[in-house]
Amino acid sequence: MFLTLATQSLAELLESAGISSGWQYAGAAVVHMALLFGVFSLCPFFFIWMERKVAGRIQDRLGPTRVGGRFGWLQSLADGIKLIQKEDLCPPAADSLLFRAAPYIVCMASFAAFVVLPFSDGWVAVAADSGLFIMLAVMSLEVFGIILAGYSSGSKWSLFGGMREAAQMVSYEIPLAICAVIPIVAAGSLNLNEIGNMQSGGIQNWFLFHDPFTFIAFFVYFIVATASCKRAPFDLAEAESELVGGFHTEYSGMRWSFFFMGEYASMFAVCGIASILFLGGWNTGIPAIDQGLAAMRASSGPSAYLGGVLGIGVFAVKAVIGVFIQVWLRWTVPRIRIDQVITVCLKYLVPISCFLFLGSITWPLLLHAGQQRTTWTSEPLGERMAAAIPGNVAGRPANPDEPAANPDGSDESRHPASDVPSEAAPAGHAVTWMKPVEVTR
Amino acid sequence: MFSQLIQNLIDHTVETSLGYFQAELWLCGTIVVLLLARLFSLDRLLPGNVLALAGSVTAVFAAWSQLETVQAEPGFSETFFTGLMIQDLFSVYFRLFLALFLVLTVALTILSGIPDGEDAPDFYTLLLGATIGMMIMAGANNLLMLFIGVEMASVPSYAMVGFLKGRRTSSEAALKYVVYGAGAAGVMLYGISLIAGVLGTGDMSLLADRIRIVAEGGVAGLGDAEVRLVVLGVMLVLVGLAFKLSLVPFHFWCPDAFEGASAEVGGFLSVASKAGAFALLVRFAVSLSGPSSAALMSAFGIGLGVIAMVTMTFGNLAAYGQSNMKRLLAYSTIAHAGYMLMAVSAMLVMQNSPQAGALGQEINACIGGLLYYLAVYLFMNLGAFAVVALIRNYTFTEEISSYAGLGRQNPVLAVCMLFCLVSLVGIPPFGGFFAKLMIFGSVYKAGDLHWSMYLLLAVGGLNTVFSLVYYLRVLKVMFIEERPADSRPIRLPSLERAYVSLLGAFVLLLGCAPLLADGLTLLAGEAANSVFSAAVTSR
Amino acid sequence: MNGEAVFFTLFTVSACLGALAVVVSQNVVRMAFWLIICLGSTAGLFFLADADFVGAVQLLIYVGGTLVLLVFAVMLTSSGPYVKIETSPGEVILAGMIGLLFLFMVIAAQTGIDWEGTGSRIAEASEIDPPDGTFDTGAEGHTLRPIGMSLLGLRPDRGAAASGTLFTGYLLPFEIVSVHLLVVLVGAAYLARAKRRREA
Amino acid sequence: MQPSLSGYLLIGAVLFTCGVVCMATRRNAIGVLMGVELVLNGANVNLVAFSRYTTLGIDGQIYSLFIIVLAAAEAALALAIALNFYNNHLTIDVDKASSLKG
Repeated sequence: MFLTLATQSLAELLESAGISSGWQYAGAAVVHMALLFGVFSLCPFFFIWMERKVAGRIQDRLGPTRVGGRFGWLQSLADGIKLIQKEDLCPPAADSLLFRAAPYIVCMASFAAFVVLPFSDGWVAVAADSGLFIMLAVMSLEVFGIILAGYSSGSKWSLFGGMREAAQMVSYEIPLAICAVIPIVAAGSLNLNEIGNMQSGGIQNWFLFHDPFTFIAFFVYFIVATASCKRAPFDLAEAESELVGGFHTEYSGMRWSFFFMGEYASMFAVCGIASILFLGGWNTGIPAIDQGLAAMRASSGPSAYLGGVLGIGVFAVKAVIGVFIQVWLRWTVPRIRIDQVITVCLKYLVPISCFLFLGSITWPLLLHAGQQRTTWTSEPLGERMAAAIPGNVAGRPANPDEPAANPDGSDESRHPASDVPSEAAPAGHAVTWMKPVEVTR
Repeated sequence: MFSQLIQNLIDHTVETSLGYFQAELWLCGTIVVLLLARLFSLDRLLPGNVLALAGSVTAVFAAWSQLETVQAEPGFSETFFTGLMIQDLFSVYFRLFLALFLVLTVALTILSGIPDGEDAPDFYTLLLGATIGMMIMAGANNLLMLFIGVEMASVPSYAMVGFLKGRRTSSEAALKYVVYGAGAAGVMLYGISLIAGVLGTGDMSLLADRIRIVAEGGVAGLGDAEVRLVVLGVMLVLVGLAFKLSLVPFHFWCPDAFEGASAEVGGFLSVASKAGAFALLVRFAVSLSGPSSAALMSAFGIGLGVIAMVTMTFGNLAAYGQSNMKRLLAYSTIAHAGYMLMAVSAMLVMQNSPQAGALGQEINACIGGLLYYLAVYLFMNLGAFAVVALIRNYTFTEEISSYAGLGRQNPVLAVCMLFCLVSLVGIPPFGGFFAKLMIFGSVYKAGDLHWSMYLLLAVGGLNTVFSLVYYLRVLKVMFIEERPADSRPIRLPSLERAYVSLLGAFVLLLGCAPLLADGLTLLAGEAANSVFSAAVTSR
Repeated sequence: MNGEAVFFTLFTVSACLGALAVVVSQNVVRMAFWLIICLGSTAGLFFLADADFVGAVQLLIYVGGTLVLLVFAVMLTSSGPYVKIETSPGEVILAGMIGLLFLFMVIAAQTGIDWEGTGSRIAEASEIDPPDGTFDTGAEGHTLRPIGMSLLGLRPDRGAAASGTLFTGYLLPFEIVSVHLLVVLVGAAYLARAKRRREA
Repeated sequence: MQPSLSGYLLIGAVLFTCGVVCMATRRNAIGVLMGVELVLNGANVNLVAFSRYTTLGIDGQIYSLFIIVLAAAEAALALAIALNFYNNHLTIDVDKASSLKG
């Protein structure tokens, strides 16, 4: 979670202890991988507790009240301990290798997506240039685990559940990707960190309010994201009334809970994307506070650290509100039929998102024709972006004679799990224009 | 940067490239209109076949106008779409050839009614899509476009072979075709990756030059590790092309695919995909030939000659035992691919010999002969397949035995079939004879340079004689045997009669009408010239 | 031994083992599973080679799309619960030997190549930037914008000379592939659907 | 093992060979298609490696992007055909496809 910042400091620490370069980053990466995994294994515990509490309140009950105090804080932990103790069953009809592997695939796909998700300005494990795209790509792997789980269980319920689920997730990936691309049209970058920073300076700069199309796109995105997490009212794969447990009918114990950890993690991931793409990410939306936080992050020492943590707080609140709404929907909206699920996607959501996409492309053109500007938010985004990219407009060398060779070469090892800046690429170099904004730390 | 982008788009893409790409664009537009017409339920008003016919006729006109402009400037050769494609008489010739063939195929499908009104948009979408791919194959100047062209031509063809989806044979043919085809494409792609990687470019006009640079001392030999890898890559690409050309030993899909597919699709595949693949083979071979790679390419030429010998011998021998007409024509297609490959082989041997400078005219004549052969092959092979398709509509079978007594009952069909088959054998005065003569002549000239070309010529001659046997067997059934009394009479409407007589007439006229034949020869010669001029200027 | 090497080794081993397991496996679904492992590790290799966009596309389209389709097809066409493939041992040995021979041939062809020398010779002769030149794919793996530009027909990676001559841009394949996809989609939809009855 | 061009090419060669062997030995049409995917992936590994280490530059990455898309299209059609074959024959064993012979 604090990877970039902490990896670097930890690496420095290890280096001072006399560990060779390379290993220090590997060590730091492993430690933080463990941290990330630990944090997000706890995340589902919180969400499950929230789900039960919200469900209870909506159904006019109290929900868990005993374990761990008045609000049942530790109910999920108790559940977890119970699940670990359960026998790990593999039905004789199942294909044991695939049956055992499937939950791990689901879990890994959901967690791996967090590698490129920034939690605060610069607090990201890998500041990938195509972060959003990588995130969607990695999350799309989840469907495999589900198909394999359904198929390898050797049970009809599981098979049907898996097939339904696969059809649903693959279909909903299309509008999900299109809706996620709509704010990208305005931002001009797929780098999630860059996108988050662009929305600083007031709520009017959030992409939600960028133009009418992004506004609608947010709601479409949220619906689609709910469906792609196979949450009610789209949870056909595990429709108890029809399919017993769907693809996880045959699972028990820890393996069963892996599916749920994956589900809650991907709920948080899609809501995190929504928060960065539409809701300003780690920006509060109040200019004064935002500027203060940005100044804190720009400073050094503990106050920069604190600024980052506060950014995480803002970001997490937005994402958790998203998850809360998904929970809320689950307990208030009845489940729809499988054919309706697919119809809603292919006949309504895909055309709507395509229309929004087209609209968001034509919007700046229209605005430019009418008002000589490309956004109606305070400062034209394009200019802010141009300023953020060193040498993009002004820095592009006019003379082609500028020395072309880069003496340091590209073979400088680049650590995959941490964003170690390469020593190459001196400032003002001919290629700097095409590098996106350096992640500020 | 951005303004430069826009400027490039306007200057090069819109003003030049799109003009050169007109015929393909019309076909793309037709596809979209076809699908839109069905979407908005206008297909009663605008039936798919009419739209497809209109689109392909427009493409013919577009290609024709290009032909006139390009012909006005001898040696014209220009790359477009930032060097991905090349516009010269060679590519325009193929574009016109394919567009014309598309019109004829669409007309045939309208007459024989193989896609019903409901499936027509699907069928014509696939047909047009495949044709666009073949046109790209003919004009490719980049290894990526080469691969895209091959894929665009093959993948819709797989679907077309399986178009009669309720039939067991059809789906089986499609499965075999797609499985082998996908494998061949993959192998070809691996070869492309090796070539592009070692030579550091995908631009085909740079390949020969890059081989010179990469090779130690400027002469490419197998002792060089780099050259070895390039040669491996070239061989893998040739595997893919050999598959498209149904050369032995990559021919096994061909009879099955042709038997399972409807005759119309068979005719289309046997001519069009072969034409596209030959265009690509010639371009690829020419792009690799240069002073430094002469010895290697000459060896390649001889290797292709050996493959040609095996291919035509195998095709003719296997055709002998066939009882199904489509299968027989499929083996005949294999044999003809062998004949046509002779021209490429002779071209490579001559072009890469030390006397290449003095042989310019002869090298030209090889490719000119190939182009002429393809043009004649279009009419004779399509004619044969058209007759098969039309007879099938009455007898519901494609067995040769069911053709008994056709000569008396329906002389127009039978005479057209006679023309086509005799021309396929290569008997004067039909077009096939002159086409074969031109190719054999080129191979004879190449014989001065390497003895194996004489052998190739001898094998080609023997095969021609042998092929007479099985073609005549069909004619014997048609003209000498009695028609069984209980069989269904075949009475063609006048439009269909006109169609087959047109094809038959062309087969005859391309052989014995000097005006037409000479015009085509001249055009083929010029087109052949342009493919070399492009290679020379870029060097 | 640094982090990159660790990951490279890891992905190499899993890609190769995955590929071998695909060949050896006797069960179609397990083959698909091993293929996922293999292609996923290949995507990891792409990330290591600073081609993050290609890696992401590989994950999204290949693993998340094509392979899902394959598994679907396995499910729709399997008659028993798990489709077993019977291969006779002789066949396996023969195929293995031919495969080893082939592998040896491919490897033999590419050993002994002086890649740097070749690259610099090409660069020198054709006046383009040398392999380690201005377009530094290694620089943080930022290949997204150059790829986008190249698709539109502008080549920032060709650096200094970009102002004058035209370098290969990929607008045409980008557009023509979309036509191809449309055609193939129509074809696949036709083959997969039942014959429609037109309502009178 | 340091990443290097020959390392990548070796992986490409292994994938390619496995794919070819898979295509040659499988009876199941879908198994053959998986072999094809392996072959295509071998080519992709090569191209990406060349794009990283040689003058091919970003062209290699673009090639591999197009290849991935074309492979997806091909697989979609191939599977539609396989499905169609299954509907007619109730098997997808390539060897049992034997009504066409000669």
